[in-house]
Parts: sequence; C-alpha cells; structure tokens
Amino acid sequence: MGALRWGVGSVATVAVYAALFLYAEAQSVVIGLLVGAVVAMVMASRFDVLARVGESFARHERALDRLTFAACIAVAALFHDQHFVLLMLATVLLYFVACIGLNLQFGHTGVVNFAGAAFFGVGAYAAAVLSQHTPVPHLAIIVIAGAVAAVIGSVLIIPVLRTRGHYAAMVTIAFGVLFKTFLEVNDTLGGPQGLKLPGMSVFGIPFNANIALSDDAEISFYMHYVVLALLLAAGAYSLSRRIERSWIGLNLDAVRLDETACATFGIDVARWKIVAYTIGNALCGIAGAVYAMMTGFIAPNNFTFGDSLIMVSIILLGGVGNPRGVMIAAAVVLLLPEKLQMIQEYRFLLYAVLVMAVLLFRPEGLLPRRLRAYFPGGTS
Amino acid sequence: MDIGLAGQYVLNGLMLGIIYAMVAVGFTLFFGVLDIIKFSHGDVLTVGAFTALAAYAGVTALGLQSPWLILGVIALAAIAGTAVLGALIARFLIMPMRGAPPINVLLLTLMLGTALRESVRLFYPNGSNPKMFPRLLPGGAANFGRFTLRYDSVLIFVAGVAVIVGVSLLINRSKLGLAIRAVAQDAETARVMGIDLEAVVLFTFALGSALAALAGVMNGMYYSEINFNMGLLLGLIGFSAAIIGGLGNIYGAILGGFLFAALQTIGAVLLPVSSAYKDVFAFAAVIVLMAWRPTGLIAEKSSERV
Amino acid sequence: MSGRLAVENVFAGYDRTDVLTDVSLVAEPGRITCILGSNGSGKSTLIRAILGLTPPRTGRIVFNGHDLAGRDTHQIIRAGIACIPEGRKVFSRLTVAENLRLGAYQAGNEVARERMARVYGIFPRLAERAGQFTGTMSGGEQAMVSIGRGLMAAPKLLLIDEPSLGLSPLFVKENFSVIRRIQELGITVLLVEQNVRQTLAIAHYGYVLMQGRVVASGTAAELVENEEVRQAYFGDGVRPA
Amino acid sequence: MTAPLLVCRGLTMRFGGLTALDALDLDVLPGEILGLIGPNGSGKTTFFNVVTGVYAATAGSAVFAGADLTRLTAQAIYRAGITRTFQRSRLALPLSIFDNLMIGNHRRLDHGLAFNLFRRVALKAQYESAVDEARTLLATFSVPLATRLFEPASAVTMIDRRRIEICRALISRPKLLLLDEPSAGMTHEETRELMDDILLVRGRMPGLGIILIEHEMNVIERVTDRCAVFNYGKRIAAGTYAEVAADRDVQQAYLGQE
Repeated sequence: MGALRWGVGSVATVAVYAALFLYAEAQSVVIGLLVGAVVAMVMASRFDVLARVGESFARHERALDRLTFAACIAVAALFHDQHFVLLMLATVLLYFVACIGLNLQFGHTGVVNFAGAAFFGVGAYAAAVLSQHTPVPHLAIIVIAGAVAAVIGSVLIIPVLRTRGHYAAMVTIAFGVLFKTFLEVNDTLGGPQGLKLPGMSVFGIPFNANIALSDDAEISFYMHYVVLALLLAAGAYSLSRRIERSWIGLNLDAVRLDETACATFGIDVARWKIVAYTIGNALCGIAGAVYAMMTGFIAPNNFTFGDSLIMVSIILLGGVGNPRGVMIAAAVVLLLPEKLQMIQEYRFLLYAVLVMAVLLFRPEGLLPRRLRAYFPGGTS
Repeated sequence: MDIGLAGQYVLNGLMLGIIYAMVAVGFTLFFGVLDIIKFSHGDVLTVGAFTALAAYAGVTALGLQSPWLILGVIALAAIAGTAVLGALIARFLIMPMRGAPPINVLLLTLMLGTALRESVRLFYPNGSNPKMFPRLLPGGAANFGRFTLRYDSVLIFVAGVAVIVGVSLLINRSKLGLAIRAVAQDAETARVMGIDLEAVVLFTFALGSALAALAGVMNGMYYSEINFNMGLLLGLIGFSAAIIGGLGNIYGAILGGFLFAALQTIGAVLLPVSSAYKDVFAFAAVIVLMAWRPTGLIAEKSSERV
Repeated sequence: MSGRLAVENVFAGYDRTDVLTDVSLVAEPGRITCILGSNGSGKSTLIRAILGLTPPRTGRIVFNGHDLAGRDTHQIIRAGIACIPEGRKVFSRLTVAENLRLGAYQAGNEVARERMARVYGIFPRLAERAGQFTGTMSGGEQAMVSIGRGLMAAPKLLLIDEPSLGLSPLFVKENFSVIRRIQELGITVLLVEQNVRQTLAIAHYGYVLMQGRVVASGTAAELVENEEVRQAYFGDGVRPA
Repeated sequence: MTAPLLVCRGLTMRFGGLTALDALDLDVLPGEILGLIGPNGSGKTTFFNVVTGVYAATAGSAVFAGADLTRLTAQAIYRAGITRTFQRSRLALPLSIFDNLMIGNHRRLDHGLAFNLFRRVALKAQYESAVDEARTLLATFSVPLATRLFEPASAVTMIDRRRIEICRALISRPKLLLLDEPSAGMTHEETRELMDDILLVRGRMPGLGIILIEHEMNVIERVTDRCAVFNYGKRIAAGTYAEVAADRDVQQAYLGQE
C-alpha cells in the first residue's frame, strides 16, 4: 500500500528544494544544496523511501499529477518578478516536452533519434519564418511548427524504417549535422547569425509585456511563457501516459523488444514506428517553436549535435521510458550549469562522464520505468 | 571548366578521401572484432593531432632541428599515445559493455567522444582556439595551368596510401591479421582455435586508434591548422564512410571514404547555389544511399536465428 | 597420462539454471570415449564447460593432472585440447588454408606448414582447394575443413561435437572412419554424438547423458545392449522392432 | 474423416546450397496433436518458420483454411489463425505477464489511435474483459500463475514462462498451434506437468490442431495422436507413435545403420 502522504511529501519536498535552489545565489549555498540533495537521495534509497514514494505515485497517480502541476505554478509564482528564473523554468518545461517526444521514439518504440535538437530547430525556424512573414495567429504557428517538424521528419522515414541499430543512428546523426550545416550556409534563414522573432501574442495578450499588479509590483512577462510551457508539458505528459497505457503503448513496446515476435503476432512494425516517430518529432517541433518565440532570437548554434546529445542524456539519466524521470533529469541537466557557475565551462564534460557512469553502472537510468498499469490507481 | 581546375578538384577529393578512408578503416575494424560502433574515434583523432603538437613543442624545446626527424618523433608520439588510449578505452569502457544493447555502447562512445573533445578544449593550453600545425614537409609546388600540385600534398597522399596498404597487408597476410578476421567472423570459434580474444581486441583498438592519430597528423599538415572540434566532423564522416561501404569490410571502408570525398567534391562543383552546401549534399546523399542499401554497399554479415 | 581428461561432479549452465547436474566422466588416453544423448541432453554444454566457454559452477575438470579451473579458453587450448565444434563452424569467409592455419594458431609458421602437409595427406581434396573460400564449399567438404582444422592443433585430446549433424549418410560414414584414424594417431578422442550405432562401433567406452545427468556408462559392447541407451532415444516401453 | 486443417505438398526450403526442407508432404487434422520428431538439423524448426511466414518457401505449397500460406506474410498467417511458440523463449521479459498475453491477442484488440487515446471508457471495458480472459486461460495452466498477471514475465520460473508463451499463442483462439520444443531446458517433472496442461487445453478447445516438436520420445508417446519423423528435411515416416517407433528408417535415422 502506498499511502498518499508519501507522494504528497515528496512533491512538496522537491518543490521547496527547487525554490531554494533557484533562490540561492552564493556558490557555497548552491554547493551545499547539491550535497544535501545527494545525501538525501542516498538516505532515501537506503531507507526504502524511494520505493514507498514510487508506490504512492502508482496508486494515487491522478491526485499527485495535479499536485505536481500546482507545485510548478507555486514555484513560478514565488519568482513572479524574476525574468531569468522564469526563463529557465520555461526552458526546462519546453525541453521536457521535446524529450517526451524523443522518449516515445526511443524509450518506448526503440527508434533511435540523434537529431532531437534538429527537429526542435525545425520548429523554431518554422515559427520564425511564419511569425515574420505571415499573419498566422501565434497559437496556430505552434501547431503548424509541430506539423512541419513531423513532415520534415517523414523525409527520413524510409531510411529509418529500413535501417536498424547503428545504421539508423547514423541516418539521424547525418540529418542533424546536415540540418545545422544547411542553416549556417542558407542566407535567407539568416546564416550563422540566425533570425529574430517578435514575442508571442495570444488572444490580444502581448506575451512580451510585464503584467502590472499594482503601482509598484509587476509580474515578469516570462510568466506568460511559463504558463504556456506548463500547459504544453501537461499535455505532452498526458499524451505520453495515454499512449503508454493503451494497446498502442503495448504495440510500441513489442516493436522495441522483438520485431520477429511482432510479425508472428500480427503487429505492424512499420506502422508503429511511423506513429511514434511522427508524434515524437511533432513534440520536438512544438517545443522549438515556443522556445524561439520566447527567446526572440535563434541561430544554428542552438541546435547542434551536442544539444541532441544533451536531450538523449536527459532521457537516459531520467530512466528510459519514464516521463517523471525525464522531468527531473531535464531540470537537473538544464538548471545545474546555470546556477553553478563554476561548472558552466565544464558542463559538457561533466554530463558526458555522468552519462557514461550511468551506462556502465545503472543502464536502466536513475528512475527506471515501472510496469504498465493500463488504468492508474490499482490493478483490477 | 578547364582540365586544370578539374584536376585540382580531383586532387582535393583524393586528399580528403585518403584521410576519410583511414578513419573509416578504424570504425570498420572495431565493428569487426566487437560488433560495436566506437563513435569516439573522431575525437581520438583529435587527441592524436594534439599529442603530435605537444610533442612538437617538446622536441623543439630540446633543440631538434631536422624536420624529418621531428616529423618522425611527433608521429611516433601521436601513434603511441593514441594506441595506448585506444587499448585503455577498449579494456575499461567497451569490453565491460559486452552483452549490453548496441545502442548503449553507441551512446557510451558518443559521450566518451564528448569527454575527450572537451578535455582537449579545457585542458590543452588555450585549447579552445585553433592551433597552427607546424609545416614540416618541403614546400613548393609545380604549376600546370590552373592546376597546382603541392609537393607536401603528394607526400601526404603517398604516406596515406602506404599506411592503408600496410594495414591491409597486416590484416590479410599476417597471423595476427588472420586472428582479427577470425574474431570478426565468429569470436567464439576463434577462441576455440586458441586465440586470446582480449589480446586481439586490444590490439585492434590500438591499431585503429593509431590510424586515427596518423589521419589527424596528416589532416593537420594538409590544412596547417588543428582545433579541438576537428574530430567531430571527421569522425562522423569516417562513420558514414564505413557505413556506406558496409560495416566490417575494410575495402568497403576505403571505398566509402573516397566515395564521401567524391560526394563532397561533386557537391562543391555542381551545386548551382553555392559550394557551401557541399556537406549538406554529401550527408543527404548518404541518407538516400542508406534508404537504398540499408546495410551499405558491401552488405554486412547478418542472420537472425528464430 | 597423456591426454587424460576427468570431469568431476560438474554443474554448469546459463542464467542461473543448471543444464549439467553432477556430471562425472573420464576420457582415457589414446581411446575414443563417446557421450550419447538426444537433443537437449546437455552434450554441447559439456563441451563448452571443458573448453572454458561456459565455466562450471562447481566441480572440477582435470586434464593431464592439471585443474582447468580459472583458465581462459586459449590457455585450455594451449594445454593440448582441441575441438571440432558442432555444426562445423568453419570461417566461411576465410580460405581453406587460412582455416587450417587457425587450427594451429598457437604454433609457429614452420610447424604449421608441416602439419598442414599432413592434413592435406589425409584430405587430398583440401589441398586442391586450399585457396577457395570455405563458405563456397559443400557441407561434406566443410566437414573436412573442420576436422582438418582440429588436427592442425596436434592436440592430446580432441573433442568432437556431433560430426554427423546435417551430413548425408555417406559423409557420416566417411567421418567415422576418419575419427578412427585420428585415434590411431594416438590422440584421445571425446566424441559427442546422437548417432548411436556408428558411434558405438568405433568407441571404446561411452556415457549416456539424459537431461544433464549421466544415466549410464560402460564399454561400447555393454552399451549396445543397454536399455538406457534405447530409452534415451525412444522413451520407455518401446522394444526394438 | 474430417478435412485437414493444413495441407502441405512438396514444401521445399533451400538456403543457398543447403536444402532444409525437401519436398515435404504433411497434413494436420483438426483436433489432433501431431508430434514432429527427428534428429537435430532435420528441418523441424524450419518447417515452423515456413508455415508461420518467417521464411518464404522455395517451392511447394502449404494450404490452410483454403489459402496458400506460402504467399502470405507472417501477419496475415497469424490473422488466419496459426500461432506458435519459439524454441528459445521469446517473451518480452520486462513487460508484465498480462502484456505478454496481449501481444498474442493482437487481432482481437482495437488499435485505432482515436480509440486508444480518447475513448478511455470503451478501452477500459475491452481491457477488463481481456484481463478476465487472460486470467481464466492462465488458470487452466496454473492457478497461482493466474494471480501474478501484473508481475513482470522476468520474475517467473522457466516452466511458467513456457506456460505464458503457450497462453500467448492460445489467447487469440487460433485454429492451429505450433509448439517448438516446449520442454527444452525443463526437468522430467516439469515436462510432465506442461504436457498435462497441453492435453487439458486440447480437451477444452475442440478443433484446435497442435503440432508439437519434441525430442523426448516418452512425451511424444504419451501426448500425440500421430507423429511425423523428419530426417534431412524429408518426412521419412508418419503414423501413430508405435508404428513410427517400429519403422526401420526411423531406427536408422536415430541409431544409425547397423
């Protein structure tokens, strides 16, 4: 039995910790918090707390999902007037959306994609072009950008379906490099200098203006983007959960685990690879579009092979196939170098070594995926 | 286009091709003996080039004068350093992953590549900036109309061909090469023949890594410049070349290397817009090639037991 | 004591399950000892255990008085054991000569050349095809390569795993006469087979393996009459026609 | 006599120079258990792979329910009602036992995107009836196993994995079931239990034809109605176990020439 309090306690703890971490400025405090987190994790796994929390999440899934959503809002509200913190929060959420997409491809279906950042970039550039040159409403731009990423991804479908393993990895890596090189040499898309975008405006609300609370209190304009990103994250999370907890999720797993057995039981391997691949790329594109409009500026250097590797690392560190793990990993991977200035320079090295350690010693990731429960809250 | 210019393009393509082929042969050797892709190969090349550069600083400080002697010493240093590095990587990172899903090994080596690249950038003095690579080969050139034949290019090309011929002789004629080919076909039966599998694997990784180091040094001499990032693209091209040739086949790798260089050259010459698209064209062609021949031009051995 | 192999109380298997349970047997020097058993009785696991490919969980394997525990396969081969594996396992993309050379991998070039000449003496057909890729040859010819390769090691003990598998009856007959000649060279032979009559016709001593246990043993003459042998292949209660 | 379920005529499979199946004739009747025996490498598993569409036959025909299987894909053959188990277990070990069964139940589940994503109530109804069915089927084999429906397949013993694999092949209610050495790697006692289960299933599913590859002769003797003996890709004998065991060719194939 997983009591609700374990889950509530863990969400609250993580939220408070996140707030403290975002608040901390002095490097000594940041390091202290990190050491505290590591010690807490070791203690928690030692005294079986993690298992209880996991059990609690499994049984009270819906309530705890809502609580998590509320906790995100609470943390954002706490920093309502700080541009930089809100920008980081929104970035984490958007990376989460993209990684959910890659997770559907790789974690569930076993289709490797080392061009996550490229599809993110496709969405970003689509948004830039559309918002500069057309009057399409910004919300529609997000959807179109997702569709564009899916369509461009479909160019790769034949090689992705026909190749396996190393060959498939090669195809996506080649695409990622091709995409970035293309952007750099293409002058209409701004070349290496990139493109500028106007801020979003939805239903007449200009996203890039601060919200005045009273004469001397304002909410940062980034709050708009945080809310939008949070809604997208919730949508992606829910989509991923629904797919996982259906016959489709089962088909995806079957495709990943044994293609020969699939054929023997009538499962159409190509169809499910296409489904996962298309949805995943669309999610990357959507996240990229919002990211572009939020930052107001994009360049080829935002979408390198290194960034694709970061996305894959997030999935792997979090626990392949587990969206909650992806959330935590995305936060850690993106926030850590921002807060801990001393590692900023060393972050690629650090992550590379960290992922290597995970692969060697805990290949299932830090928070491995649990068995499928088709309907949360209990097994009938 | 006149003959001279065409000749220049062909020469350029051949220079690139020989370097790519040397990298691709490494990929295919590693795949042969362990069925893995070692993506860090390109960054081992970078380490090799920087080792040579460091050795150059060392020997000039010692007062060595003769360019040939210097060249020999720094090439040896690069070969020795990366051979040891390659064997260590095989022993402590890749052998423990036997039995893990292939994609995990690919990821591990991708990350290892990042770690090596970043280490060069962070820990080599002023490593984030491009470095001049010393000119040790005789300068000068012969001019035929618009065709310029640099003597150092000829030397580099000949050296590359010699190395590749040497490696293929080693693989095809020596007892050790026989062991490598046996392990590549069927590791277990090779063990039953009395072959020390671990020794063969370590040697193969040392050999492939030394090849990468040489390719790095040659690349440095050709462009007179190296930087911490050079291995990423070279590794990717070597990987592509090995794949389009057909993994596990040394001739496929050589073919793939020259084919990729040819694609780049054709892209640079024929594209109406701008030669800047040559890499885009080459990688797009690789993707199309993969759709057409999913396991490369010279197909990889494969069979699944049901 | 040259070439004596003793397997003592060996348990071995994969993924936590034992395929061999408490197997003990001896291959006496200079003789042909056979292991009989149907599919899945653990014969191949026994060979793998002796070769160190699937090291025994418990028990000892002693060769020429030395315990093989903890030795890697190439060290076990160096001690004087060679194997003609099940399904021949020739290197199909290597030539006949290269396959044979691999058989004597641990020997020097000079020695290998002499042995190769001897193998060509036994199988003149292989001499004709020395430069041909083994994969392009017929099953029977590949079997010759595999046997020749086993002889190249000049072993004290030769393990032969199901030489008749997948071969036409004519080749099977030929194979068995070759095995006889191998033994006459003074090599200890441990022969694993499902083909009972032909095996017992050339073996001196035999063991019957059923579901990972030795259920019977005796001289060839004893085993021919043994009920367990028949049972291993035809189950209980059926009498010969 | 009833019409046969599966009729194979001249079925031939060549891999390069090797003829794995050589002009094979074989019939399977509804409701019978047909034992398939023969030495290693005699073509039994290849026969399964051809019948289930993993390989396309080089020549000859296999007609099942009026359709020529040799022209069909593996997926179409499954939908026509032939399922199988594998010699080496091919369960999806990280998934739950229930999930494994549902992989076998593919043709009876709804795989539409809209249905799965948005019609959660209808999905739940389908899910619940599938759970009941899975539990009932598993309970035929082992009652304790049926209570472990939502544990990972990796957590159960070898014999239970075999049972799951057989249930995965049975849950879509096939007309023909191919069992490839289900007793491999099991003890005498376990083999006996598993064969009892198979006999029980046959009793409950009238009309289901079963082909059983098995190397243990006492098992063949006990559970099969008829058997066919393969050697070098040819069928060298067919009939009841007693007939086959007494056959000279068969004795030769197993024991070798006198």
